[in-house]
Amino acid sequence: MRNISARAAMTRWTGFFGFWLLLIGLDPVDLAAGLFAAAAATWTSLHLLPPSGGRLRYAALAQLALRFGQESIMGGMDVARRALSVRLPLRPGFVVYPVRLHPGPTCNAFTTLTSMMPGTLPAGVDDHGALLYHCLDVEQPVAAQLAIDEGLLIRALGETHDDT
Amino acid sequence: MPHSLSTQDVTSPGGLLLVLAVLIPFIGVLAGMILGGRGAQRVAFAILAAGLAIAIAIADALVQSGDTVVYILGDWAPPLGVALRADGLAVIMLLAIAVVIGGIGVYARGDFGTPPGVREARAPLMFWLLLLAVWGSLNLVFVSGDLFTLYVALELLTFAGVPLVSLGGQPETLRSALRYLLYALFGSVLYLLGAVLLYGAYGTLDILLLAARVHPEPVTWAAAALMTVGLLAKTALFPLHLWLPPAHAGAPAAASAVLSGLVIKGSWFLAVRLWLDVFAGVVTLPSAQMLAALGAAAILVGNIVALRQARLKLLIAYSTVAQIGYLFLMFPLAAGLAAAQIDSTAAVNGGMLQAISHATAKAAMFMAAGLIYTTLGHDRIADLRGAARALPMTLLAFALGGASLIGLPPSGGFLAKWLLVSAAITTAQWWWVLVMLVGGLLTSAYVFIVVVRAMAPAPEGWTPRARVPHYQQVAVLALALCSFLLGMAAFCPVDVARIGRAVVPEIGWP
Amino acid sequence: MSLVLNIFTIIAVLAGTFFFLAGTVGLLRFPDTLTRLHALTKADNLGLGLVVMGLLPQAEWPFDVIKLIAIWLFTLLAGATVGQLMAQAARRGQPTP
Amino acid sequence: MRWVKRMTIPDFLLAAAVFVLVMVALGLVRILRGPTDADRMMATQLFGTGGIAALLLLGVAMEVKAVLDVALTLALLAAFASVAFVQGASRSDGDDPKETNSQ
Amino acid sequence: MTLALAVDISLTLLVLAVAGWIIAVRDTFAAVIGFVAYGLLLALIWVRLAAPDVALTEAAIGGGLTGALLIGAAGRLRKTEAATRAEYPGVLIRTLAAILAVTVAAALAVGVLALPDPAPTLAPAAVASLATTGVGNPVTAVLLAFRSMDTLLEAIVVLLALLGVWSLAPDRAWGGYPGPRHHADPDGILAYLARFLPPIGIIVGLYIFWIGADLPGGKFQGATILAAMWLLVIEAGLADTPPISRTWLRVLLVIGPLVFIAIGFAGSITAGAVLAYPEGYAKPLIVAIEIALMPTLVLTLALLVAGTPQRMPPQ
Amino acid sequence: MNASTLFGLCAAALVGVGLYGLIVNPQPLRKILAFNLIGCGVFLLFGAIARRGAAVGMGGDPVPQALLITGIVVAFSATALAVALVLRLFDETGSVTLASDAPAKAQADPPDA
Repeated sequence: MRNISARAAMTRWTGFFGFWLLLIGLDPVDLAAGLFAAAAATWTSLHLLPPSGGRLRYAALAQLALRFGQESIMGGMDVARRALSVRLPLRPGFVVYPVRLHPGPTCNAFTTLTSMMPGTLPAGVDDHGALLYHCLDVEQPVAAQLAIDEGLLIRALGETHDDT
Repeated sequence: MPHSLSTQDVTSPGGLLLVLAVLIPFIGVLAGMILGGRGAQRVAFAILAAGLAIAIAIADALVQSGDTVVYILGDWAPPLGVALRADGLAVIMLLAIAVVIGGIGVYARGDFGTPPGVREARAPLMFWLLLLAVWGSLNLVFVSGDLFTLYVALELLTFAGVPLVSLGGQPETLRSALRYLLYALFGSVLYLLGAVLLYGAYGTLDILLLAARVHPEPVTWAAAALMTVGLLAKTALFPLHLWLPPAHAGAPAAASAVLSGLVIKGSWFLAVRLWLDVFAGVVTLPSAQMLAALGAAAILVGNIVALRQARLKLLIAYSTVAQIGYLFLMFPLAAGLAAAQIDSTAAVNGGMLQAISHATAKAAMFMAAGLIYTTLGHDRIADLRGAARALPMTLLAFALGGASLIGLPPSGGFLAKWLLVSAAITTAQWWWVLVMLVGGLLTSAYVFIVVVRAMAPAPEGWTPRARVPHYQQVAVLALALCSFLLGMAAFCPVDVARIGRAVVPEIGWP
Repeated sequence: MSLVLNIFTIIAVLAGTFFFLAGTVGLLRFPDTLTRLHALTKADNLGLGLVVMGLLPQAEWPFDVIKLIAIWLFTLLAGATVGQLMAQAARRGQPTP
Repeated sequence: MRWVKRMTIPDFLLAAAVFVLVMVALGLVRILRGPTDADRMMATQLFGTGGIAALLLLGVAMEVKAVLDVALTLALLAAFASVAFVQGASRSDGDDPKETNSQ
Repeated sequence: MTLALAVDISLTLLVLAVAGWIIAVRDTFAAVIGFVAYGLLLALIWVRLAAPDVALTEAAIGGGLTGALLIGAAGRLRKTEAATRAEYPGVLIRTLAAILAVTVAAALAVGVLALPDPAPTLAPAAVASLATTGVGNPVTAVLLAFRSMDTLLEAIVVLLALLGVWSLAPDRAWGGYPGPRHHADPDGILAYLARFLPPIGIIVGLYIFWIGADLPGGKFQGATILAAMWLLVIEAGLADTPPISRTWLRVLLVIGPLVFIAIGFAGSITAGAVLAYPEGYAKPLIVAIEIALMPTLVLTLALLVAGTPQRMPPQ
Repeated sequence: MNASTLFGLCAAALVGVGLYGLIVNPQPLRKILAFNLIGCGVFLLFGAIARRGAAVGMGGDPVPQALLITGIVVAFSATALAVALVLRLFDETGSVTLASDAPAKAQADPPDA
């Protein structure tokens, strides 16, 4: 476990420091401040979001990012099409999606990603722990799309989950 | 050309004292926050002593040099930098406030000691911190030479004053505090608006530079009007006085003394500073008359309402409303004297004396009322029997303070009113004399009623609810005596108020 | 070269403004809170993304470009999470399955 | 292509900023009318995206580089106000009366 | 530059409309939301007025902290709406108020139009003296060199306001935790945001703070972002406010002004005047003051939003 | 009409609007909002004045800009204190009305610790 936190700390620190450099540049005086800033951010981050031990799979992550980009463009176009259409083609309603992920950051990441998808908006959890999605058009194959996204995310984050 | 207030604008010997006068109380606040509880109280007492010494040292530096004491902060001269300046008027206020705060501090030792067994209690800690904060802010108001620094000072004063109102924690005091805060914020935002306009028109916020640059034109008039109205709301001049009586009467006695005696003097002093120094060549005689007319209305309304009060603390609070009125009578009188090419210092001195004698007398009276409340368990005026027997010194203090409010010789109030009356007669503004006479009569009526009621013998078998410490009574009496003997200032060899000011300030009226 | 970049800027920004238009029309036309939330979180986010993309050629490489992209990502993250929070709040006022 | 040359890029960006602002204004009208608080809260969301877009367009057009930092700040803090709303809403609904004073 | 004018005019109209909405709308919550929009619009206007430092402050404080503070309060005061609406004044008072408001606005408008041309300005003076301070951002030079007294006093103002907020505590809760204890689903989306965003916010906040010496930015803006991130974590229930009796808290709250005052007085020995900096050391000292002010400001701003102490630690 | 004049006039109007709201609205939170409107109006006026003072290659006069930052922070503190007062008043009394019923009641029992 210690190994995991040390590795996570190192990764995150590098990430934050990199972000700092991208913001401010390479002036040596600024570097010193950046070391501190990245340390503070890492410390906070480790406290708020303890490392899970999952190992990122970059290929899947890239695939996910690609899909995410596509989907958000599709999402925007979808809304634009419906809003500008004369007939206002809306069949709004809720869809229940029985999520495989455990409640927690990964599941949240999933809902956050999917809130960019065309026509779906996560609106909480029902009494049985399944996710509720508000849809602009309940006749779209929403659940199937969501299942694809979930599978991708699980692969990308190397997350453990119930396959049953 | 408008007059110059001072011949110099470089740091003068002793200038560092001004910085100390402002920052030492705030250092006390910061240290008190860390130490907490009894530590805060000890810090407060150390600072009370140090602050008084600093005020005396500043007065000494002023009299020795015979000129304004100046400190250029950070070596950046105005207009880019900020200067602190203490002329005669400021030094008088610095000294007076140091004395009154000292008296209140001694009194408050009895009311705001941290109770045994606790490390820290809310009201005591807050009182000592806020007392120091009020002091630092007032000193800043007196010595700051920059309109924006003065804005910050006004806000400091507000943030220190509002919690004092609700120190007791009852719902009604919360409401009074909220109302006070809203008035005060309204006041400061108008003040800031005026300052902004002045910067836009003249490119500086420094009082001295502004005084040399302003000339009568619409922007200046608008700025003067906005700033004056804002300051009036903060000073609670009629008809913007509605927030004052419940706020001052609801607070604990020592807090009432701070609020009524001191806090309102800050915004008043700033109004005086603006009218005499910045807008001297801009404001017109009719506008000064209007200020005084509001003052006259305050005197009449405040006194009459005070007469009708059933509770002692409310009576004293309404009497503050009336006494604030006197503070504004000086404007047309000083103006009239100046217009007649006569030294207007007399009228200005009258106003300053009125401020100081009211500060001492009102602080003493509020604290006396506090002692009476502690002893009797109530402050119903109709039911004050036995108070004189139980608290002879305190009642004497109340009577002396009252005498100063009425204007009986040799009190400070007497000298103040005498200076104002003679100025009114010299300038043929007899109507203000009439107002002052009627005001004096009304004041004597309610002071008399309270004293007579309190002199009545207590019913058989009556015992005081609680004993009050001797030193509290002494502190109250000492402040009241200050006020009562302030009239002796007439024999002062140096006219301190005039130092650093031109001999005949040109309050030029068209 | 600069002409090509400028044309890219113009096209991308125009596309972005189109999505802002669509989002606003959606806000005005959609019948209830949740549907309007769709319009807000999706069309406007895409609009901002396109505007950012259009501004990239005008910005200084690398720092300003990175900042622009970071701004878009933050807004996306904030929009996506806040959108869900508001959807949950709005759902309390509506019948759910 | 002549109009591209006549109308400089800053001008075009300013025009786009005006357009986005007008869109934001129209949306604001709809949103502030309610009927629910959640509707109104969307105003912060609208500004989070539309306002930032207008800001960026303005900043690049005027060549004020600090605008990027302003936008960064806005992007971070727009979410913050919404969180206050969610917490406030759940409290005033009385979801958890113990919550305000759990001694 | 007619297009620029179009931007300005639409901003003006929009901000006026939102202001009118804030005053006129019946529902207080709606007015508060309007105020958040108003703050964001003002940030745009500050950019148009070439005041990016102010725009940053407005975006952080006007839209963010003030907005959150007011939204929270409006939510809690919902129940009092009807009662206070009954106190709405009659036509006479409304007319008088309208007359007063129009008069003041008209007087100000005349004042604005009558401002002298060319405008008096301290900009050349500030630029001429900028080199002595070593900092590159003239606004920072004004705040921490030319008029550092104001900044010192301002830090004390904020602290006094916090003391005022604390002084409202019920006696039994003195020394306790400010504000309510927030609860949220630890696996919910709010908690997710509060786990994810604050580290990034820390980087951005410190960045805004750090560049303040030479570019638009500075301690107030940076501190506001950090304070907001802390409040986010608190509101998501992942952390609690510290009890106000904690010594470390008190020390951090006063450390900024105390260091400021100490460096200020040291200046009277080393540089000949209080709040002056010895030659060549101006920039390091200014940065030192800013660093010391950071924790003070972050804590003060956040605790001002958190509110009055109202809970004691469980026995 | 340049930007500084336009926004200066806008500031004047904002002060007017805020002033009206401050007087007319009985709800304390609305008064706080109105105070903030006036405050922003004043700040905007100062900002317009700073813009007028643009010189030597600077966008504006830095002195007012610095003071504005101070002013915004001070206004925020004032708002926080006022909101805390309103909320405490609400906790204690269940109402936030500013009108005190009767002057006699207004003082309640003067507390002398």
